[in-house]
Amino acid sequence: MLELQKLYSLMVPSLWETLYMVLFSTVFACISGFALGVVLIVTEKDNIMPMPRLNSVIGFAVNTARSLPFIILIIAIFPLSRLIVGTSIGSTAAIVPLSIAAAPFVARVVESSLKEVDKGVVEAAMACGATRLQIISSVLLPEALPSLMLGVTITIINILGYSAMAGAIGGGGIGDLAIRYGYQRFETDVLVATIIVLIVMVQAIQAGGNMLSAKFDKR
Amino acid sequence: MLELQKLYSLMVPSLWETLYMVLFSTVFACISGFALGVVLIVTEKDNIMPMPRLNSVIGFAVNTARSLPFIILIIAIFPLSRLIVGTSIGSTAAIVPLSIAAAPFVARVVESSLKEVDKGVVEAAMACGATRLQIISSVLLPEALPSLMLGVTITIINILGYSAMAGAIGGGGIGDLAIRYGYQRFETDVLVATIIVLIVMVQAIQAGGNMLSAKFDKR
Amino acid sequence: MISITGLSKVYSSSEGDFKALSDISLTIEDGEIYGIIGLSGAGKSSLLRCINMLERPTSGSVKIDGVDMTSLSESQIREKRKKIGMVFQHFNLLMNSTVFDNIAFPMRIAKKSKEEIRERVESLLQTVNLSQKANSYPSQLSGGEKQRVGIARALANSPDILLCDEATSALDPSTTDSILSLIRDINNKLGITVVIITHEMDVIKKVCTRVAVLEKGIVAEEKGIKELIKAPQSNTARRFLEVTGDVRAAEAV
Amino acid sequence: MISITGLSKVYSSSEGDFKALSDISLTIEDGEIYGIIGLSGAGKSSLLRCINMLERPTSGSVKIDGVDMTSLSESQIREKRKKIGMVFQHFNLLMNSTVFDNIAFPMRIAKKSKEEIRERVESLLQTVNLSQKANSYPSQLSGGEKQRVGIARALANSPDILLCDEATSALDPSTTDSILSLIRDINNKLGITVVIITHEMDVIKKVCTRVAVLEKGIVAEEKGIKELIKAPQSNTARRFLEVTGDVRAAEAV
Amino acid sequence: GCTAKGEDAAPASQEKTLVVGATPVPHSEILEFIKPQLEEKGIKLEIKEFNDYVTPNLALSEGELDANFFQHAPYMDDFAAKNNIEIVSAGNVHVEPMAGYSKSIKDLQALEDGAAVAIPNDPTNEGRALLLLQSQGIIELKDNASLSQTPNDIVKNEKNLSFKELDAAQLPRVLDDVELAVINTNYALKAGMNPLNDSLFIEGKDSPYANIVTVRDGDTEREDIKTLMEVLNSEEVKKFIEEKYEGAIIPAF
Ligand SMILES: Nc1ncnc2c1ncn2[C@@H]1O[C@H](COP(=O)(O)OP(=O)(O)OP(=O)(O)O)[C@@H](O)[C@H]1O
Ligand SMILES: Nc1ncnc2c1ncn2[C@@H]1O[C@H](COP(=O)(O)OP(=O)(O)OP(=O)(O)O)[C@@H](O)[C@H]1O
Ligand SMILES: [Mg+2]
Ligand SMILES: [Mg+2]
Repeated sequence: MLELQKLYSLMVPSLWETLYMVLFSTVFACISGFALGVVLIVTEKDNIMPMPRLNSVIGFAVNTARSLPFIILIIAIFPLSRLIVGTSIGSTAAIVPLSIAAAPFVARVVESSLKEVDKGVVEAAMACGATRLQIISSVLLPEALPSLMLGVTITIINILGYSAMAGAIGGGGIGDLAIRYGYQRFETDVLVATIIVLIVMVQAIQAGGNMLSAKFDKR
Repeated sequence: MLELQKLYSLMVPSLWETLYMVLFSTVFACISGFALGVVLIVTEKDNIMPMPRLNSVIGFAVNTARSLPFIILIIAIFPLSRLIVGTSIGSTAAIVPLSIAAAPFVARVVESSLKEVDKGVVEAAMACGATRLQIISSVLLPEALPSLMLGVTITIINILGYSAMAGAIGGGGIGDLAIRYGYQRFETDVLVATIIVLIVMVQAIQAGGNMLSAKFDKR
Repeated sequence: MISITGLSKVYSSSEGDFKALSDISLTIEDGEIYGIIGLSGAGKSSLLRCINMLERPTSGSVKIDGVDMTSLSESQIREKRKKIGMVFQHFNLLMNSTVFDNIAFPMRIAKKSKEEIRERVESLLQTVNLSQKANSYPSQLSGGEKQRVGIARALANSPDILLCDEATSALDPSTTDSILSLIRDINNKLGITVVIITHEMDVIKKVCTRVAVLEKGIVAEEKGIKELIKAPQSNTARRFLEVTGDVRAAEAV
Repeated sequence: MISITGLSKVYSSSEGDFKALSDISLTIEDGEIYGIIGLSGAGKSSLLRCINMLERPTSGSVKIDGVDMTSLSESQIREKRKKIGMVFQHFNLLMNSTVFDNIAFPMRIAKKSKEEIRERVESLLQTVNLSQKANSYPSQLSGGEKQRVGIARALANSPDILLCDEATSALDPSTTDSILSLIRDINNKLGITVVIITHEMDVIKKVCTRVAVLEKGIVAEEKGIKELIKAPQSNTARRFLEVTGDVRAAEAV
Repeated sequence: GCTAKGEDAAPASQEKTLVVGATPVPHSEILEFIKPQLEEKGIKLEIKEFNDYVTPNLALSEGELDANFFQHAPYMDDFAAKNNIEIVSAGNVHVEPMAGYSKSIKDLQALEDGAAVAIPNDPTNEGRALLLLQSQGIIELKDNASLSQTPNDIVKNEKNLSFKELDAAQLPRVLDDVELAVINTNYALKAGMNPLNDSLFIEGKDSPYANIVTVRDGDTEREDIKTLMEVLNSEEVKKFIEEKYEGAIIPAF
């Protein structure tokens, strides 16, 4: 009884922390990642807005952000976190490095999805006089939607995985609980409980992603 | 002068460790991830080999492997590492958890790439009497090749990122060097040097991936 | 012999069912060149795709040489398909393979020897007049060139049955003519059975022995080409002939 | 008026350059229905695509109403394109959008009002006989149905110029006929200029005022349709007419 | 790999290899320092750096390591009990006294109500930090000795301090974000702080947390281990520690 109560009191706040971190990081990572990914695609040579210089610069920035080990990224952006959320520790502060780590990943996923869009359809839009923005918003994104959904799913699960490392700056969360109690303190009940919760979460995210992707896939 | 020498003596072995871990992990992760991803696709309902039960089981296994925080995965597969490589510490041992962590990721990336292959082409192969294996090897994989290349690129960079955590079992490598010297020992020169090396590596991997992908893209 | 009995095909989607074919019965004799005509959306492609089981009939049976295709196992169907060539309305070429490799594809599937493949593909390339483009990729081809690759691919394995879904619609009359001659030739020499969907009455008149007219998923009429031209019964057939000037509008009403 | 002067188009690839069009000069008057014929691979699609700059000419100029398209900025080209409808040989429909949304696409791009879009799309759906399929997705359509969606889309913005790349090749003669009547109608009523690529001499004979015959990237001849039928000069034209029976083989040699 | 590398050194070679796992600072630095001395005594020291407090113990008990050097005795005892493995201390090396630091206050009494206090989040340090805080009289814990306690085990927290459990190496970096941080000496030193001058409070020299060399039960009498301990407990090492760590890390032999 007591054990269960303790488990409960550990799990519930951690669960909220995880949901909080993952949700916001996903939103921010997707917003910036989509923007970067779209720019990476359209500024390619032979694409609708060839700007090879800008393309290289953004590609470089994206690569650089992906180069840093997460823990190093965390300390590298301490000043940024303080600027944005006023502190460099806690769940809210963890959202900053999580978003920054995931955004370039999203960018690459978006880039690879958009590349799959049939060039003929883009041409049809160009032949109608569509602007580049219209091509992006009315052709590239909707046509790549099923693939983008899967990409976002992969991203969310990645962020969930990374969020376990948010413990380093006191972000908490289920993954951190698993590491600190289950792994480091050998509390097997906590370990098992957290892992079950994580599996359920990943399973739900993947199932949701697959479902949405299939729903929007009309090919 | 002495500083440079020290830097050099730290960097060179780490670089080799990283190359060693990333190379082998990528190979193993890709082999198993491709297999899993292909099975995930072809056993889907409405696909060339509908087996919804197997699909769920593999989907579940893949999700489970992705649920575990990396450090917990490392411990969970200690016995496996020992069985396979005879030890549970060091760079070689790190290849086991790295491969296992990356394989399900590869599986999802492969799944999403193969989904983009035009169904008409698959039909054309079916109409020739192609077996499922032939469809996979002669249609799905070659047609998705450019997209798979980009996926593998994303994977390699991910593995490189994860390899920084190999320090937990004494795996070493550049990322671990960054953490141990840059982060834990506060040695800024090592930190900067490792990060430059990491950026160069990521940049090279991405450039190579983009090039190969473009080269095989004949659409 | 291909005999289709009581075949229907229903497409189900979230918006409801759509009955594309209902209760089709047809017999296509060995060595025939059989035409299928009908308005757009009548169900021609669906019917053709039911013959090699690319589309599973909702009910009814398709017998090829007496064997009911609907009752075969996957691997038995595969064996049958190796002897059925198919030209697709939308070409369905491998975009990342060259013209050569696209044509070689069915032979590679059937594990033919390298040497045999090279020879056969080269001769087919000549036949469809694409030797120059052997190393091009589909994206570098014109529409008609793609279609010719599709035709060559369908012929690669020297099939017993050739299913053509508007195989000449993207071709100019002169190329069409040479493709039709080719089909008639192999039909004469090797006795292969050909089923052709087409919108061009010229094609029907030139090569077909018999014609089925589809109307909204049913067979409106089926007869020898000469009888059809002489006395079209269905509205569709009359309209087809009228448009091409074989029947005068006055007669058709 | 569309005037093409000294236009050539070279496709470069790793295997070398391919000259698809060389030194083409043509003038298409306002309100004309202009046909382009030629063998498969002659360069018809390339030429058509050069008119609205989907393909940048390697050299030469394309003037529309006196404005040289090759000298315009991206945004100026966009404005011009809003008044140029195009039917693609391969349809190029949005696979994840319904028939309705595909047809509405150019109007949404041109920021027409919701109400206007709905009305226009519904009337176009009726015109191409696809009202039943408004909510279907392209993958649920037959070949001809897809092509009709492409035609409706090209007409959506009431263009001044209509470019048709084998717009009727996937259609049965009767549907073709109704589409051609439609084109002739809007041509009569609104004076729009139409450029049609086709393999079907019937189509040429029915609607075209003038015809250009392409042969391996050059204009072999260009004249009024009646003169062409009466006295074809080029080999290609003769073969086209011969195949359809307008010229007897004997004459053609 | 059941036998440790140190044991199966062939008689042919005089040199023995001793594999010792260690965390980076100061443990691995100290080991690095004694490498040449061990070499003289015929022992080749191989240092495996770990970033973790669990794997080195597991690796030791599995025979992958001959010894490890990263923990203090209370943690080892707790670990051994929980994991049912038999590892023992081969002797003390040094003490790393923990201390409390602040940028905003000069005196612990000035700690505000609800202030944020950062402590390490790993089990070797977290309980220890809390016990240190208890000894300063600002909190009370459930247990006066248990190292495995966390902020959840605080029974009295009059100032309503909010505890931030962070990675030990983060602590010096977040002093701007918290009122008080309890930091391991090694990290404080590396971050340029002097535990003796800059801290608000520091563990006494009688701390039970001397860092030990850990070996498998029964290996304490092994010749090479004995040599290792001899060298580690030598005057040179004492001098090295005192000089390098400026009194913040104290030799415990
Ligand atoms: N992207 C490209 N790269 C290389 N060659 C090309 C490319 N696009 C077209 N071609 C070649 O240019 C020639 C003309 O092509 P085009 O599509 O204009 O022919 P077409 O007259 O429309 O033929 P069809 O009637 O078969 O559609 C063809 O030989 C084709 O192979
Ligand atoms: N997957 C599908 N889901 C729903 N309806 C479909 C599907 N495939 C085809 N149909 C419908 O079935 C009908 C018959 O299609 P089919 O492709 O057989 O026509 P067709 O005779 O080949 O026409 P066309 O000459 O235009 O190619 C059409 O009305 C089409 O909309
Ligand atoms: Mg069809
Ligand atoms: Mg063309």
